[in-house]
Amino acid sequence: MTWNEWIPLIIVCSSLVPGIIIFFLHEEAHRTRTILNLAGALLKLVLVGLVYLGFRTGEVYKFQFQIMVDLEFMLRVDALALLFAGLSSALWLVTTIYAIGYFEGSSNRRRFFGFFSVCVTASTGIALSGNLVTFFVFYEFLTLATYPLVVHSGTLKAVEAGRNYLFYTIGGGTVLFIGVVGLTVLAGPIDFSQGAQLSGLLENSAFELKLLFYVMLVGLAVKAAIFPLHGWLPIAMVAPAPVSALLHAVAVVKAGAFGIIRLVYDVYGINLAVELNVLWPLAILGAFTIIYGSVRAIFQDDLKKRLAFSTVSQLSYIALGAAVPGMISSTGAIVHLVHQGLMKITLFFCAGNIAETTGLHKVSELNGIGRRLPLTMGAFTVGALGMIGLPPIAGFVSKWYLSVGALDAGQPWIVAVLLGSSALNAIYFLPIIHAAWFKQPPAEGWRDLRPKRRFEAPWMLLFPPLVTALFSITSGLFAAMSWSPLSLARVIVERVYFLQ
Amino acid sequence: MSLPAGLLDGLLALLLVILAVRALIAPTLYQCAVAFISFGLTLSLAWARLAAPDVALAEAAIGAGLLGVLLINSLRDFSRGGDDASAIFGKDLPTALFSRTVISCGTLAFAAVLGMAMFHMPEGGGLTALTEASLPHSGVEHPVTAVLLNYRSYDTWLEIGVLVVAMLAIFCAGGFEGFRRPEQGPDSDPVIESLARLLAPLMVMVAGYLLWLGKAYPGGAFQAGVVLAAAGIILQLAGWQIIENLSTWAWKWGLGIGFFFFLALAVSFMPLGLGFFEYPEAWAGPLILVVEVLATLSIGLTLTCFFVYFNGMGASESRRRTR
Amino acid sequence: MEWGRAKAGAVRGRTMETHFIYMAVSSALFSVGMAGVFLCRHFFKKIIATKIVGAGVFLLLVSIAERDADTFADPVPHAMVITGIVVAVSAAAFALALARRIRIETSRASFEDEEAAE
Amino acid sequence: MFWNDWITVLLMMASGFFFLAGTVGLLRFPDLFSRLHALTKADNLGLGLLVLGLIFQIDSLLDGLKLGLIWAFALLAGSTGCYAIGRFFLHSDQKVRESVRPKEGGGE
Amino acid sequence: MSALWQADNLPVWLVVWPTFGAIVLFLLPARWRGMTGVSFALANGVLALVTVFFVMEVGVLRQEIGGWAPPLGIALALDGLSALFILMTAVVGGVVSVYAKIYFTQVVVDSARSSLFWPLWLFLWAGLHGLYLANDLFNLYVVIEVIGIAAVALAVLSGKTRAMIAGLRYLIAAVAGSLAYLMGVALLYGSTGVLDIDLMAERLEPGLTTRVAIALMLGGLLVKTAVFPLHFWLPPAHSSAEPPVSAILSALVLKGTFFVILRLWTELFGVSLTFMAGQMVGVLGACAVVWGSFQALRQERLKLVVAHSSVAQIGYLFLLFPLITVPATAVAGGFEWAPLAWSGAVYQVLAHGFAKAAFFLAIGVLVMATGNDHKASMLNMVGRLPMTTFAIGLAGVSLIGLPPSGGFLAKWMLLSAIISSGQWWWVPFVLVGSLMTAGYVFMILRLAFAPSQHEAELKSVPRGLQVCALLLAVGAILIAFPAEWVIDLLEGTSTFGEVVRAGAPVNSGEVGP
Repeated sequence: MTWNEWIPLIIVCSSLVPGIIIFFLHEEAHRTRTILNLAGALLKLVLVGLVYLGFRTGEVYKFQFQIMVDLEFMLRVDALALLFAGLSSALWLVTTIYAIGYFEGSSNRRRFFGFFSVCVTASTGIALSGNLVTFFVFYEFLTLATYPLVVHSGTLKAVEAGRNYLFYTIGGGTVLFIGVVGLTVLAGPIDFSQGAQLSGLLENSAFELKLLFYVMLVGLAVKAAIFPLHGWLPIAMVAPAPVSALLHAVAVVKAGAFGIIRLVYDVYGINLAVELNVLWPLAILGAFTIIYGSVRAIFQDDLKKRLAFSTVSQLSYIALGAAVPGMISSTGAIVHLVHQGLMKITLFFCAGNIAETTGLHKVSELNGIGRRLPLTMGAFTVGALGMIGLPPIAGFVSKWYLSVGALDAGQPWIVAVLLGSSALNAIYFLPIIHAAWFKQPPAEGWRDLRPKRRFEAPWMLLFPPLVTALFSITSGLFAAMSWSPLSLARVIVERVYFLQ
Repeated sequence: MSLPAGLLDGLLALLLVILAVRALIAPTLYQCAVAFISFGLTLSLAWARLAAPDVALAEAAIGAGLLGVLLINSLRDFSRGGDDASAIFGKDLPTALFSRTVISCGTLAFAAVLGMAMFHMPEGGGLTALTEASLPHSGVEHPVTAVLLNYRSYDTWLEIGVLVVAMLAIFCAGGFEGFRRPEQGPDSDPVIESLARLLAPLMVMVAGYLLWLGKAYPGGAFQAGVVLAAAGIILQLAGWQIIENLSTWAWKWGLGIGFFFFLALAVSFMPLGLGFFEYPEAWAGPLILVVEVLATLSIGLTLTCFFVYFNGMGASESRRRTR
Repeated sequence: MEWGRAKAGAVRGRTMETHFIYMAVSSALFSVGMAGVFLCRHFFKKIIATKIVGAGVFLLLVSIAERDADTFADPVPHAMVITGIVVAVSAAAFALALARRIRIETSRASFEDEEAAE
Repeated sequence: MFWNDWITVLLMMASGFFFLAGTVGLLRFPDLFSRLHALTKADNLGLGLLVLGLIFQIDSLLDGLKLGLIWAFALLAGSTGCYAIGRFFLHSDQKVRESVRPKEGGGE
Repeated sequence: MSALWQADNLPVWLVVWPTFGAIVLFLLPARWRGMTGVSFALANGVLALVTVFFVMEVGVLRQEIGGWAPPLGIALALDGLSALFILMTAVVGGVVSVYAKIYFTQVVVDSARSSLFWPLWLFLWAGLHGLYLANDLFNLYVVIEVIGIAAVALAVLSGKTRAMIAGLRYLIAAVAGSLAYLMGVALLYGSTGVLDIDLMAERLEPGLTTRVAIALMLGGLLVKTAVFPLHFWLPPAHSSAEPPVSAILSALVLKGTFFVILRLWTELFGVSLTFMAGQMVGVLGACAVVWGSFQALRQERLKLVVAHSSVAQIGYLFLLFPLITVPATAVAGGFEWAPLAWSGAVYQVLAHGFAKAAFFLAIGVLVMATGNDHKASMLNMVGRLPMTTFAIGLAGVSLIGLPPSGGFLAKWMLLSAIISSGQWWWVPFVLVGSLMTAGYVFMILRLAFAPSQHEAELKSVPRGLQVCALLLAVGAILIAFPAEWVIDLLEGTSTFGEVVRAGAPVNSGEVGP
């Protein structure tokens, strides 16, 4: 085993090991825990960075462990893996900082940070999985690791939400399980090889291939919150802010979206998928979910709930992009994976800040909040405008690619969907921004709700949204640079379409 | 088949089935127990008719004898508040004509299928010839003893183990290990005591005889052990309390010695390159005899202990109740 | 007085069908016993029923031994039956001890006997 | 059939009669003591005649001795058992006494 | 002395050592039994390791007892499957022994009663070894009875009335089951004149007698394995015993009779089985999965949840039989799923063994801390007994079959085998079973995270007990990793493997629907 073979495993373990150690630490060992968390997060980020540099020079990073025939544990770095791993590790670091600030002084922190680390492990594992089985293993692992986070507060509502969450995700996992087993039985162990293994089966087992595609799609759609399997997401809102941020931006929903991308591009391969003609249901469902989520979001008064429905809507951009064949729209789908993550995590951080600092949860109570929390609301505004798709923020880039891709593929109706969605986004985000900056604060003054000396949220809570907001802008602004998510997405797509 | 013999077999067969059914549907537990004991004794006759005297001895002594004693002994707890088997909890067996018919038909159908299977059984040939051919090397002359203590001694050893396990299990059921010494001595009776005094030594002698006989004739460790147990039970009934007065060390070793020694013997020739339970041919006879003696002791003691412990379970309760 | 041998010789000459009669009895006892195990409610009868099942099984074994007799009846089934009897009696004694304990402590005499328990 | 066979048959039949009589008595007699009486008396006699009948069929003296011993032991056990039952009955209370009464047939 | 220790005698030592332990423990006074018992258990572990390495090196080993070759004598057979079961017994048994030592010395006051645990447990262990090695039908009957009586005795060890009643029910079911088995053996002996499994397999011919015999033997063994609808005795017996005993009963004793069924099915019944026979056993298994899980969901007491869950998990094992009993025509294209199905079932045995033992031990800790095993006692446990909650969580993960765990591998292999065999109608049962398992596992875990209204002070529980439970739970996860090795052990060395690898269909005759 060379160094290159171990690196993927080390990346995965860089959060698992601290997680396990944290379980054995004393509850009061805050300092050690903080150091462990940050060290793990930094190590992971640095390693991913190193791998990125190595990958560009053509290094191969691959870890294999044969469990049994047809069942191999494989971690491998490819461009898409790198993109998602980079996203998780970067956002983990940020969220860790945020969580440390958020949970200052609350109880059960050992448990939280332990599972938090395990959760990121699962997420990185999903990113680096080299074959379908490994992906499935981490996909289920993620379900387990996030459950304690969802129910962390221990309130009845949280426990209820946790049950709902499990109901959906375990069900989805089980369905996915049949798909994975079925495909393995049909074609042997499935590596992510752009459908090379499956295309030979097209003649004899087209029906089975179709069936298994839909089965797996259903399994993945649960986590990707595609209508009608999105029910768990808005309810899981009761989780603490860092968890919501993580669930919505990186870990769970992205695992689903990432899975769909892997399924379409790497398991079946875009050509086979087009030949089997299996993408149109995904496109239609995605389009419907985009509109549906936006419409539902409009009517939510609870800020986090509104954001949650917004997530439902935004995630389907990825599914929709993946469902439209063509390089441009694929690029849009993949890059939106990153962009949506950056923007949505910003929004959730901000929502958490508002709730923590002022105790406000409702959209209708946010009049004039911009004066109380100017920096937070600044970040929020960036995120919201990005969601709507205003240039030069990241969201614009994704939407642009998706629309052009749709036109390119001769499906103009998608452009209409995207435009309509943008309009709806504007309808539910702009009033918040307007109220926050331009409306008068309530007469009695929210300042008295929680009198504090400082004007803003504590820096540990403030710093993360500012950073992610900055990233949202830069990755939109410098999308053409060679290190931007867009460039990486292009690399991935080129591989998908040309390197078969 | 000659007519009288066939008649006898048919009569026995009929009696067996009737007694079996009777033992299950009798209205009082006492009648159940009596029917069952009669069943056991009739079964012994059947064994004898089937040229299985060893089995007949074992069945009469253990199956009907010992178990009968235990059944009767526990009757006094079960028949408290009336001996009616069905009085305590409503109906025992379904009484409706319909369900009775269904049950009878089902049982009959099951028996018919099973009987057909037996009727169509191919002749496997059995192991008679092989046993006979190997008999000279077994160290004993009686084929059943040869099977029990040489060819299949592993099973026999395990079976003695089952007795020890059962003793432990009965301890578990009673909730304590060992034997309680009764607070007051039992009411002894001159007539019964003198009978016990007379019978016990005779039975020990018979046990020894059966044991010795086992080498060449029907008989052997089990039968001898059971006779020994019968002696023990009679003495117990006469109020002797032998087991209760034994030290823990003594009864434990007594219970375990047969099993333990059998095991020791089984492995003791392995250093010489022989297998598990393999004896040098010349020594086989004497060794088997030693094993049998110790096994007899253990079996006799174990079965007596079954009874004593069992008896004590009820007695301690009746004491508790009277208090 | 060579019991085993002398008798077995007689067996050979005397009957061909004796074992069939006892096989029939065996199947009857097995079936009746099994019915009893499942249908009888009283512990006492259930235990007796298991013994009757056992008798059915042993009867078949000994009938087979008689069928396969040569100079003597096949000793292997005999040995099996003797072993089986001891095992069955051990189990029955244990069952009886349990039943008695239950009876003493709860005055229950069957599994269905719920109300008597309290 | 030799003469000893005839004697055996005769004695066996007599023994059968006594067994039958004992059994009938057991079933029909009114109270415990008379039943015990019928049982032990008739059975002992029945068994005795049976053994006597078999004596005429044996080859060796040893077997005869064994048969005699069987009878003696059965006699001993029977009478002791009878004694034990009687003693239990005498020492027991009214309820038990009632319970052994026949349900039908025998009167007081 | 070399002959004494030569490797050929390994099967003998496997039987002799625990038996010797049992009798020594019986003779020892109560207060010395705990420590001695643990030492014997650990020595058993060493013996099991030696056995496994030996089997890997040498392969199948036969040993004739008493110097008499079958059919007159009895032979022992040690193959990969036996070795694996022996190893599982050693690991689970070893941990449970340590747990029992702590439990019975610190928790149960009545030492005269609880010290009976040790000789009985060692006898049970010896019986299990005898069972794994047996190659003779009547010998199997005797060891099954040893196991049965010892198991019931252990089940009633707690002395509670509920346990007594459950124990009696268990005992009567077990005795009836083993007598039915013996009836089958008698019929087969009459037909073939031998008792040795290998010899009988050569002589056995299909026919009415053989079918009835197989039905009786299977019926009897199914009762003892608690397969739906013959499982009625299991939940009360397993739920009312002391925790270490429950662990032994569910993890090891049930698997013993499954082992016998597996062995007889593949080695003896062979030609006499039809496609329908396999399907019928499969249907029982499938019903058990659904019914057991459904019942588990409805229970209010944790021990009952777990006990009913055993019924369901055992059901999965019986999905193996329809997969390896297929008409010859279906096999023409290849029978490659048989090894998969087969190792899947064995993995299910291992996974369930570890997970269920861990579950019972953890609940034992819980009961000790809270005084009862009502579901509500789980409330807020995650903060108060984190290690035990974690153990329950890990064990639950394996039971559900979530990755990465032994249960996942088992389900993976079973499902793969089901799909490749084309018997797709089993798929829903596997999945519904998984979902329902998730239902009751998380029903417990959910409570662990919920706040409790009035929190009673927990009694302190020895840390060793919690560690034991956690060890087994971690084991249930970790056994996923040496799968390659386990399957090698199974296929490379066992007689079962030969059957399976030869590609020979178990059935050569009739063709099903």
